[in-house]
Amino acid sequence: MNNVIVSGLLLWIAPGAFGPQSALDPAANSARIIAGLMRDFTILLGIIFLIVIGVAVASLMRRHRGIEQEPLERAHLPSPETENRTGRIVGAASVLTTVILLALIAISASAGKAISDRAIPANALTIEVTGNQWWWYVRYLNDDASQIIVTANEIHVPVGRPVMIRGTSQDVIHSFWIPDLSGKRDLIPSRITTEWFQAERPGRFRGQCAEFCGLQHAHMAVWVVAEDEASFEAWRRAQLQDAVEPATPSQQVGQQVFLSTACAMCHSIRGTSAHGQVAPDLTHLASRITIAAGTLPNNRGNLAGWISDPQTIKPGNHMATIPLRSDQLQPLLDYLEILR
Amino acid sequence: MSDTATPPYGLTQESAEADRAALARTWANAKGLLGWLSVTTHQAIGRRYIVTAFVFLLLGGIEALMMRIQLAKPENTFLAPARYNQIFTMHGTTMMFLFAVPVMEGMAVYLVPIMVGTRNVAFPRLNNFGYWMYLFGGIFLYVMALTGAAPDAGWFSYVPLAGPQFSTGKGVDTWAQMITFTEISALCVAVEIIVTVLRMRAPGMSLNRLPLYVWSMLIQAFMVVFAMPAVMIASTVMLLNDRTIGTHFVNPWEGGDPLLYQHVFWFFGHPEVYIIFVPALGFISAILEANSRRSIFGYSAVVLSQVATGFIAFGLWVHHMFATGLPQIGEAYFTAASMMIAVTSGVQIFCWLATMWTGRLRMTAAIHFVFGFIFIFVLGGLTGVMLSSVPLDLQSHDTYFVVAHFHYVLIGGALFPLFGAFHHWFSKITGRMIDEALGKLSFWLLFIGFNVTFFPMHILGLNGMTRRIYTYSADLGWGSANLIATAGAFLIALGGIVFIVNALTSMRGPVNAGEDPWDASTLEWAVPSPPPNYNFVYPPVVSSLTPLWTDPALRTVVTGLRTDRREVLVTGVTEAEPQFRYILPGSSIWPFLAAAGIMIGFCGSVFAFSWYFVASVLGGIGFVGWFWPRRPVEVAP
Amino acid sequence: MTSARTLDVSDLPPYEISNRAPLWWGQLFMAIIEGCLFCMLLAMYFYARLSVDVWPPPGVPPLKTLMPTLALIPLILSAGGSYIASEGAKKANRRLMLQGLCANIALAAVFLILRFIEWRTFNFSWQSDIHGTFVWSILFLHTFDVIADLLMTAVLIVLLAVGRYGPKQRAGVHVDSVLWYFLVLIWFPLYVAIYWGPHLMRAQ
Amino acid sequence: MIVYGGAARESQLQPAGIQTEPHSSNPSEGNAQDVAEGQRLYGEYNCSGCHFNGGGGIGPPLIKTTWTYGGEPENLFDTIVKGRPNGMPAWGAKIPEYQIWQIVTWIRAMNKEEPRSATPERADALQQNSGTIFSTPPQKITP
Repeated sequence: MNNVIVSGLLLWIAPGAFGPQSALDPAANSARIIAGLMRDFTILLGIIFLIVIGVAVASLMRRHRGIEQEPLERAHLPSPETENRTGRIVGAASVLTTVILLALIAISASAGKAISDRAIPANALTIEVTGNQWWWYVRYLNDDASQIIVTANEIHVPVGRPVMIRGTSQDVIHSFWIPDLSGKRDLIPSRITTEWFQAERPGRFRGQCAEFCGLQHAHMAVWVVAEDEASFEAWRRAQLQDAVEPATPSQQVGQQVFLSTACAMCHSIRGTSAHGQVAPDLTHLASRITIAAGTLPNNRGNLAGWISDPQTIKPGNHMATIPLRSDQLQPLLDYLEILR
Repeated sequence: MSDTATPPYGLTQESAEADRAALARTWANAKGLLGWLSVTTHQAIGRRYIVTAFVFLLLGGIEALMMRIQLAKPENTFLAPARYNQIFTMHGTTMMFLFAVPVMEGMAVYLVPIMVGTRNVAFPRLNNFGYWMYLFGGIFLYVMALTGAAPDAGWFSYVPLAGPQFSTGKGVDTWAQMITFTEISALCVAVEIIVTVLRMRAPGMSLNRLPLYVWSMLIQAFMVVFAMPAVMIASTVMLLNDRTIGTHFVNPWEGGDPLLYQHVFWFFGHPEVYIIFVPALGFISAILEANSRRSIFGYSAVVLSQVATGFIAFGLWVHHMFATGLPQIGEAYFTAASMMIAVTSGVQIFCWLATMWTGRLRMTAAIHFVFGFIFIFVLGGLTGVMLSSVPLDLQSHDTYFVVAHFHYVLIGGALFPLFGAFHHWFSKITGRMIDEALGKLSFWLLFIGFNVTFFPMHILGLNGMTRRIYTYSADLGWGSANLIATAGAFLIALGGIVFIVNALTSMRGPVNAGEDPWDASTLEWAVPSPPPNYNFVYPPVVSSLTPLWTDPALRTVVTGLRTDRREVLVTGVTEAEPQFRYILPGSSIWPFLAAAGIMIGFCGSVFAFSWYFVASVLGGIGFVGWFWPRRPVEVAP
Repeated sequence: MTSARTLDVSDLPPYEISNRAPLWWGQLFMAIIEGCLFCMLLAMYFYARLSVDVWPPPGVPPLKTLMPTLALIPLILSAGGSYIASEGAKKANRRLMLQGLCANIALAAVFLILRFIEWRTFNFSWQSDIHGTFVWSILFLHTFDVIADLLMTAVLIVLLAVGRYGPKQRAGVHVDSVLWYFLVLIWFPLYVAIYWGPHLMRAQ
Repeated sequence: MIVYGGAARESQLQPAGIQTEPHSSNPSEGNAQDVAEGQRLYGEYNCSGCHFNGGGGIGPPLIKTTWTYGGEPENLFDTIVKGRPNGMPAWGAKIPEYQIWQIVTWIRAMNKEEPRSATPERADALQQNSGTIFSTPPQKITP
């Protein structure tokens, strides 16, 4: 109910439907608390704004209503009574402002405590996110090494279970931010920063890098899929498997093209000899919603366009342009499409 | 009515006329190009600061329009990513370092000496040197930018992106060295303003009779003195040395820390925005006092609030870094400090509202801009209170909500008062009245254009649009709001053009503004418009807070200052009792030569560290020539 | 002609060489600006020191304290020379001014020589690591300020020797002491931090 | 003209075949962007795995004056494309040509043969560390 008020308040100005990436449409506890706080702040400060503007406009209009004001020409000061009365009003207004601000500090601190790092529950699912220049390296940490999942640019979280994001960066400062789920946290090369949230309803939520990180800062998105426990478990078990073996001859040629050209230099597909760590892990590429860090939806056409000329889609990104003949590209696409 | 028409009591007409002729000769600027380069009168240098800063405002505005065109629709290809990053960095750097601070200094260099009743700033040649350093800095940035070395890491250039490994080429070095130029000029003006206001006031102008605008400039000058060294370290000692001689201030793998750069930069960064904002408070006080026919309500409350703003401004820089995961207790303190500074602004707004309520307002163009200030700045201040709360900042940091906030407080808080000041003091600076109708038209264009541009950005920010992205995909729903913002940006540009046309056409009229068209209260309205180089034939003796209202004829004046050399009166700090006379130097080419020498060295130091020694040697020669004694050396008492 | 209406200041002196002179205030604020610079450097030094476990980093022995401690003596004495010069400036006594300034420049030169000798014993450069960066930056900036001030003092000596000086140049001699006192005073916290810091902080 | 493979050799058999186009010029010469890309690729393609940061280890050092197979850009390009005996693999099929030129430019920058304005003064990496440029930085856990 309350975020309808928030959106109502703000939306009548610019009628934009909530995109998949909006802080006004919370889907997790952190974002919900912050949206509520935003509603309280907006209402309270909006009232103050209207009062101040009302007084300002009234004093401008008062001049026209011809009220006989006190003669100012000689003393340039109103009568002492007016001064004292105005003094009391200004004093009261200042004290009221201070009280309101102290109240705002209090509710802000209480909301902050609820979502702060110290409130991270012990049984949180820990995900390590490492920012690279213009893509996200995601690793699901687990005490049992065989359960560790390595993926990129897409995170699946179970609804109802707390999730902790441990972030760092490999090169410059990035900032991990999913508006629907929680506030942003900078990823800084020499530090590990943490934040947490607990999804409250399933859905697909888009997030974007929020700290300027170079040429393709605009195309560094991450998708978070919140789903119920069962489907999350299914997804997790699928991610643990190695890559599917190529069945048809075209897929086998595709795998050979992948391993013999520059693809294997940077990317890794578990189950094959490609183990490059400097680019996203492609073992389950076909299961992802988007490719190139949220730039293009994941379908064959986009994959072909992206592989043949990445510089046109994301100018300046670090993927090499490899001259592939069509008899190499089609089999490669066939092979990449089976990597569920 | 003042010192031109009837000579002060007891002095004959002829002696006043003789003194004026002698003063005109002594204070005349040297002729020719050499004379133009070596001028040291504060009116000429003040005008140059304002005109140069206005040119940079137009350049920044063009860059803003290019950004808005690129963001008008999703997946737009007007600007490539590399070009867009350069444009938004140049926009931010130009507006903050090359327009906002210098124009406030220019107005101060022009107005403060007249308002405190003296003839020039304390160190005239340092004033000349400061202007040239500022001009050379601006030219250096734009020449390097147009020849391919434009900075592209943002106006605060966070490391490691701006570091040696991830920002190739000379762009970020240019940005770092340009800051050295503009901050040296800011420090020069700040020291001059402090010494002028504290040591060279008219007799009788004790501290509680100082005009509110002069109080604002004094507080701003102190903030500049304490804030600028921090950016000197952040830009030159840390970033430039890291990039050119391989020090490890911010290299995370060698013990350095990127957050150290952020702390040092924002320790300067937040006082910087108050350095831009506090002079605007002075403009508002001056305009309101003249046009509401009464002295500002709560003089001491306004002054104490501005002093408090000056102090608290140094205590809240970490609210720029809430998202970096700092310890909780630190964030709580900075939330409280960031909110408390709203109290000081609130008190001043209440005092101005009380002045407007109990005064009799004249609806001049300047008052329109004051109303625009109140509307836009209060809204920006309230979003600032929202941003100072840690949870809200985590959702809106580095998004278009923040872009909307700081444009509201910077354009609303500094540009609108500045345009109000242009309309208020245009008659004083040029001697001609600016057209009021065109002034009000430019106000309404700017006001409506501003709100149409920047209010939708609040919604865009909350809908997830992050800062500094050169494009966005269509399915995110940001297209319509961005189109509205681009339309508003062109409306602002139109308002700017109307103001320029208004200023230029008004310049062509006859010089008939007279000394005091607004019947205002402070001393700058007691000198002819445009004021001669020596301002007062006989500096006034002040007996009240509003000298021209309580003693219009300024009957008590100071006599005895020699007219055959440039002399001013040095007075006490608190009660301004005359202490001794002080001889000011005339025109001198040496500050220009020193500035040129240092410029050559600093531009070279971007390419090789050894050029700092060239800067030291050439600058040293310039300074030695600067204070080398002229004949006659001995001063007749 | 009633004097109440006009305030005649023609009998006031045309200059004053004391701490009431505007030039003195200008030099004071120059010292405040430099002070902010060095205090910020000091704060950064401690920030870096507390964010690293081992200080100075392995492979770099803590700086030897003998040479800088010796160098303190000429530095403090040079402040004395500067004081004599400023007193001489007030009394317009050329000989006293020349003696003070020459003592100042000589002792400061001794201080610098001791520092350059010490620099040769450093086995790290500003490119080696964070410790080297800070030590070299602080030392270089302080040395650059000291040399700049010495050059100004040298020019004043030349003016006094040539005899081409007036009240403005005497004021120059007087205010020059402000910046020198500052350079001497600011060196103490820097000295303690750089040379004694590693020993003191290792104690915990 | 430097005689290719100037060292005295008994047989005419050139390792890895005769160099075909000896004088193709380096398109990335003096380009700061390409030097930075070359530095990144030098680490990502694990050249530092054998040559370390130019000092040599498993592979020969790359900061030197006497080059066995010639130190000119085209010689370096040819060495990388065709590989050399005793362990240098042939990267011709594995790395696109424009990236090989970038790596060649970085090697020349390590030897101070690129203009100073194009060469970054230092890398964001441990100075003494001879490992890959992307060694994970020392982690400081804040909470």
